[in-house]
Amino acid sequence: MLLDLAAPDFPWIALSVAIPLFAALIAALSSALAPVVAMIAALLCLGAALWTAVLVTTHGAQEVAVGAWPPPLGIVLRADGLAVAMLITAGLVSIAAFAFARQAFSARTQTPETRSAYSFWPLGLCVLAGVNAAFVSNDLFNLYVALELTTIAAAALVAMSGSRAAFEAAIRYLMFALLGSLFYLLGVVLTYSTHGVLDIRLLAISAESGPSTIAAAALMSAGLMTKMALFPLHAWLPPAHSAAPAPASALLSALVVKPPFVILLRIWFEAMPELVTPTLAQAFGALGACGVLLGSILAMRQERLKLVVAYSTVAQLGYLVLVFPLAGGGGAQQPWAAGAWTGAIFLTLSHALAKGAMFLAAGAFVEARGNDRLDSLVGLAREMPISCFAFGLAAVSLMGLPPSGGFTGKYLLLTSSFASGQWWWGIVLVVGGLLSAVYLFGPLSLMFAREPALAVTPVSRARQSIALLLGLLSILLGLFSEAPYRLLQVDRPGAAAEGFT
Amino acid sequence: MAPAFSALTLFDVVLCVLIIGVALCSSSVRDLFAATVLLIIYGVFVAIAWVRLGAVDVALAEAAIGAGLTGVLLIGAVARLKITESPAAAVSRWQFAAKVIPASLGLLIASGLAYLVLTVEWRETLQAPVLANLPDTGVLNPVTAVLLNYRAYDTLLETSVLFAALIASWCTTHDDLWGERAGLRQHTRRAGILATFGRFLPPIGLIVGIHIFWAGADKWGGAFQAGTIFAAVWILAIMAGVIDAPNATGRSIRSFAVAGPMFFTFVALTGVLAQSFLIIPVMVAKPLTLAIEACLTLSIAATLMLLVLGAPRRSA
Amino acid sequence: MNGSIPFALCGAVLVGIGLYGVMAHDHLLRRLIAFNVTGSGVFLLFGSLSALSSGGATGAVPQALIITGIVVAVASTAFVLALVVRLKEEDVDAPAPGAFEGSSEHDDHAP
Amino acid sequence: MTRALPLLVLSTSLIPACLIFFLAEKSARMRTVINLSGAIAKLALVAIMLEGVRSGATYEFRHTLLPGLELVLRVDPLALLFLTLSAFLWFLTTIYAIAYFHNGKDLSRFFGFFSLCVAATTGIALSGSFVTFFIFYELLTLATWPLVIHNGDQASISAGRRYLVYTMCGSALLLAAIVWLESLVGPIEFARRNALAGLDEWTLRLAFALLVAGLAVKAAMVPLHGWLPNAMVAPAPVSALLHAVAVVKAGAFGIVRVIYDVYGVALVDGIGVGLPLAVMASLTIVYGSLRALQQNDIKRRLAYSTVSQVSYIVLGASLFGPYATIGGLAHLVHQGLMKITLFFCAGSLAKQIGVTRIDQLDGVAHRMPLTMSAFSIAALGMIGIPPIAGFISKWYLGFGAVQAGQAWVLLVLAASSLLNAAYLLPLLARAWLRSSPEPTSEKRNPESDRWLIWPPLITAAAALAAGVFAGFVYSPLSWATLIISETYTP
Repeated sequence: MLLDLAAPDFPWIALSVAIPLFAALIAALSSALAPVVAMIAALLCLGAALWTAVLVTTHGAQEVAVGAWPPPLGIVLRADGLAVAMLITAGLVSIAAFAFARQAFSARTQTPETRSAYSFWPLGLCVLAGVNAAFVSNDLFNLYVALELTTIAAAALVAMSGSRAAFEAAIRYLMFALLGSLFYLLGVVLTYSTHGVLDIRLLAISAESGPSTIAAAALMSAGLMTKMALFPLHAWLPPAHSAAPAPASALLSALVVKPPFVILLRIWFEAMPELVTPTLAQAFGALGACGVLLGSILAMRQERLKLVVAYSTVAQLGYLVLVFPLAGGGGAQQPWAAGAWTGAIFLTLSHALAKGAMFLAAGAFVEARGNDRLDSLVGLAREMPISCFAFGLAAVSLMGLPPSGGFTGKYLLLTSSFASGQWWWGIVLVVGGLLSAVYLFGPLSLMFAREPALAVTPVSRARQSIALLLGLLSILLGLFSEAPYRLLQVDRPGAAAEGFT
Repeated sequence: MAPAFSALTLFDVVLCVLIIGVALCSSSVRDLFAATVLLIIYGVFVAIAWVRLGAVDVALAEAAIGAGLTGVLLIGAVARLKITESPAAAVSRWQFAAKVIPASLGLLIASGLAYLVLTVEWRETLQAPVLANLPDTGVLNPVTAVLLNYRAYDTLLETSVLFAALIASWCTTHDDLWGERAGLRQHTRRAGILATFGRFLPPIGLIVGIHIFWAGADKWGGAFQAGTIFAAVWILAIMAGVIDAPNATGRSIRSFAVAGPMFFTFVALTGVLAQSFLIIPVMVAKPLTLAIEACLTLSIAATLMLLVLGAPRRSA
Repeated sequence: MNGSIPFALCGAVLVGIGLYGVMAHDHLLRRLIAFNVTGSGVFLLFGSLSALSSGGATGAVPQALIITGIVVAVASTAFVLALVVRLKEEDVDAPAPGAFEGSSEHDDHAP
Repeated sequence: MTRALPLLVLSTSLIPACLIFFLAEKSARMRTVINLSGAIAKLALVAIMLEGVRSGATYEFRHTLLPGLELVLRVDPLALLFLTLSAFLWFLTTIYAIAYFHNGKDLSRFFGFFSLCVAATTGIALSGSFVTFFIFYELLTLATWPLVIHNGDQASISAGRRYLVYTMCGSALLLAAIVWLESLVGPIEFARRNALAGLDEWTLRLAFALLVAGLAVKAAMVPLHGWLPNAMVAPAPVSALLHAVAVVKAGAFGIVRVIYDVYGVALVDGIGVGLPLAVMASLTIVYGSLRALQQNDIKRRLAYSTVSQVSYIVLGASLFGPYATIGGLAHLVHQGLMKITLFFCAGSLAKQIGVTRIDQLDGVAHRMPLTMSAFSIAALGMIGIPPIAGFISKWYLGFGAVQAGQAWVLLVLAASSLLNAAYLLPLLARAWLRSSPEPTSEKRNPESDRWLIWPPLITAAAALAAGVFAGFVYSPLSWATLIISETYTP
């Protein structure tokens, strides 16, 4: 047989990069075909990712040596549970974003072709290709290129609306991101020069912690923290994510900030777990906690919905790095291993789905009211119940209320924090949840208010339902969390269960 | 080790001092145009440093892209911004802190790196396998082998970065100018110097470019260096009025920009036939590599040219 | 003393100079220039460390990675410049006092 | 079947909820059909399970959330007590609400969340593990909030905000306590008693305090009751839901679960936290009644009355004597029947003749005799007049207190009954004995809508029956005895 699609070693994960890339190129050639091509590519990506999930859970982690050159000479793409889970999420969010974008960015409805209708699709597909590449790659330098691809396409999406604020936000985003890239690249350079390898797995074998390894890890982490907008390097995120058009915001907030976190996990948990000292882990946690508190407080003070949602991303990303102090914090009492690590990834996944839903719902509100000021939300619960429901479901997941993926993640992290006696991180988790309730129930209350009546431009039910489906998925992730849990355990790094010792 | 301190080492040290000096000047001079010119000079010096480090491919790339292309881009931007001096900032306590923190951070990182350079035992272990597998790659230049075979996936993503940057910079077009020709309309007198250059230089440039492209397989050079030279030729021809500036909505220019990565991706996808990805079979390694390089060169040339011209602008 | 040590040290110094510029300068173009200086400093460090350990010449893999890095850097530079020019045009169309210079000034000191 | 039944009974309200959300606003008939068929199906399933459980069957549904952490729906006698109450009252409240909101607005949304509330209550009743309980407890918060702010005016929204502030903070404490305990002993299931044995005493005490504080918010125990009187701005069916069917009951039920199934009576006694809880409950009983006296708004007075009455349940559970507990559990049902009657009637008064304040009540009984009859039965029951249900609860509570050696509780009960009489009897007196200030000749009979009349009449009759036929095997009292006999004679 020429193509054995069911073979456990069929390079599906390579396709999840190549397909959106190819689609981006086609979309750049023909803007008439672009929306269809983008949708097909995203569906194929999701299909490939789901099928890989099946393969990976039955046969274990999958590796593709690109060009049949094994590392250290070549680059290896690796599908472990974490990578596949992220690929599935990326597929889902991009399908939703592309479906929502069809109306606003369709060349068919706009002749002659317009700037945004042309450029949205190739850029969106480049983002998808870039994040997928970052999820599956196991090569530090290749990850750099993948991050750059994502960053440039993402910054262009920020600038897409063509307003002055959008250009400023995009420039600011790029300045931070490029600085982050430089730090990351410097770290990669030191790593290669010290160990002679770039492959994360090989690095794990050869890494002994000399001063250059420590410096490399620190520099790479600084770069990645900038790109994932971790406190205190978060200032670029809210203007950027709120300036973009809704489907682009969904891609940015749901996907673009995730690869840096995944790489951070891979570097510390897979490549250099022995470098993490308790002080370092607590320091990571402290940054995360500051991000949670500051992001939430700033989110409360915003008067525009998209800014609220964007600041909430800053807060939510803070939770993720709590994995560093909490990893391995479980006892014999817990029937699961690697609670904190799995919990952080659950939060990552559910944040992606929920934030995607929230930005798409916000996009629908903007279309209906013409702006995203909070006081324009009044009365929308009656006029646009579907979008409001989507926003509500996403809010439930972000607040970490049950049943939702956010709750599963928070429960696991919380258990680890109590089990390891680090109750202060537990307080951060609980208080963070309460703060998010404050800034998310505010907009929801306004939607239920009846006075004053405002003008509304109708938004089709089908398009509103897209956000609803994403929101529903973030809930279902918590209700049916066993399968995702099992997937994430495939080839989980040792440090995830044992902690850093 | 006194004997090692030869004339060449002295040259190296002087070169390094020059590089640092130019970098400092470029970073501190108030006049933006001067800063840009200094950056170009800096790039040339760095290219010489690369030659001294035995990295001719990088030297070419640094000269063509790092110095030449970046310089042209910056000069174009300075001209468009119509400001040559960054205004004198009001000195306040904040401003002071805003200088001290970066300065101490820069100093910390530089000295840390220097410390590491001098104390750590560095390792380069991949050169042997690169050379050992060279016969299977169909090319003789190990750098090209890495770029288009061992780590061709990097290059695939890198061409995608260029592509994304092109679409991204098109995205900065004014909505009402979409469909206009790229950049500002050039007004060149037919008998002017530029026009003359524009007629003479392109053929020479083409020949140089083709040579670098061809040499890339065996000695040094390659798609990126050659593509940059072609882009320069192209731009010159446009500035001289020999050919028209392209139009972002034009089908042919889009095809030019997309062809290389598309062919590359296509080749990569055929790898799935062998249950892998981006396989360059040994039998056809040389012709396939050359074909990929040719397509990439074309697209890189088109993309860089478009990036330099920038989005369509209003002629003020 | 190995022949490539001066270049490695030079790379380290360039990284420092560049990082200072990226963080300290107000004007976006100057930041971009500093950004390019940092980049080439990183590359120079990379190449000379490779040369340092393999005795004279930079290895093929670092060379290829550096070329990739140079191309990525120029792509980013081109995009940022396009944005900066466009932002300036916005100012020409609708001047907002001081908006251009201070556009990314306030919170950028953090890194 | 034993696996499917708990899930089925949950879906009888969950599925209608999901369907109703997607119904068009104008398809009122369809909405009614779905609502009522769900409610009737639920009653039928409950009847099957009542019979089954009495003859010793247990129904259990398990769904794995994480390895070792399961969503457990388990039908035991205590679960069924609460479930039966909520199923019965949901049916009546639905009928009442359909009539009450005739030609109202946003009804698909309203009934969707309404059914979701009941689904959450069902889940709380059936939950067999602590995490399951928490999941549904939070779902209840979320589903009730849109009902509280249903009117969409400023008062509703600020009441909703207050409700959220209280309940969210309560849930945060609850979650922290649950996770704390589970981090020490692994996931906790109610059926596996003695899970906590061997933990440090102070850990247990602190965790108990956190748990009770978290649950007491919904149970509206002083000083965490502040949200309840404000929430009376919501429409009458919502008040019925809050006060009788779902919310405050969920809190009280949770406290009972914690004492009996998480800690176990012996452990609670051992660490000495029962008495403080009983004192807190007693304070709430007296304080709630005193505040009720001061209110002029009918619904507000009834709200404070709830604050007071729900703590009977907690009081019963915290006294540890079998009789006191029986009294408390029976009161879970009795209070529900009586309080929902009062709110139904108050809603009808407000809707049909615009009476919301006590000083407007003069002669009302002559205009709406059926409504006021139901109201009077429930009010007398609240005071504890035999043979109405309230008397039975108080009797058992008092007897149990003496049996447990806590005779001071009798004083609390006596004071409370006096106060109950003081704040309820004047209402009855005004309604029946005074004459209406304006001529009573109305164009339209205010009791013309029978769907507003029947539900309170039925619940009042049920409250009466629960007292008169307390010896019958399916009476709340007998059922509470069954539950307790299982606990005390394992």
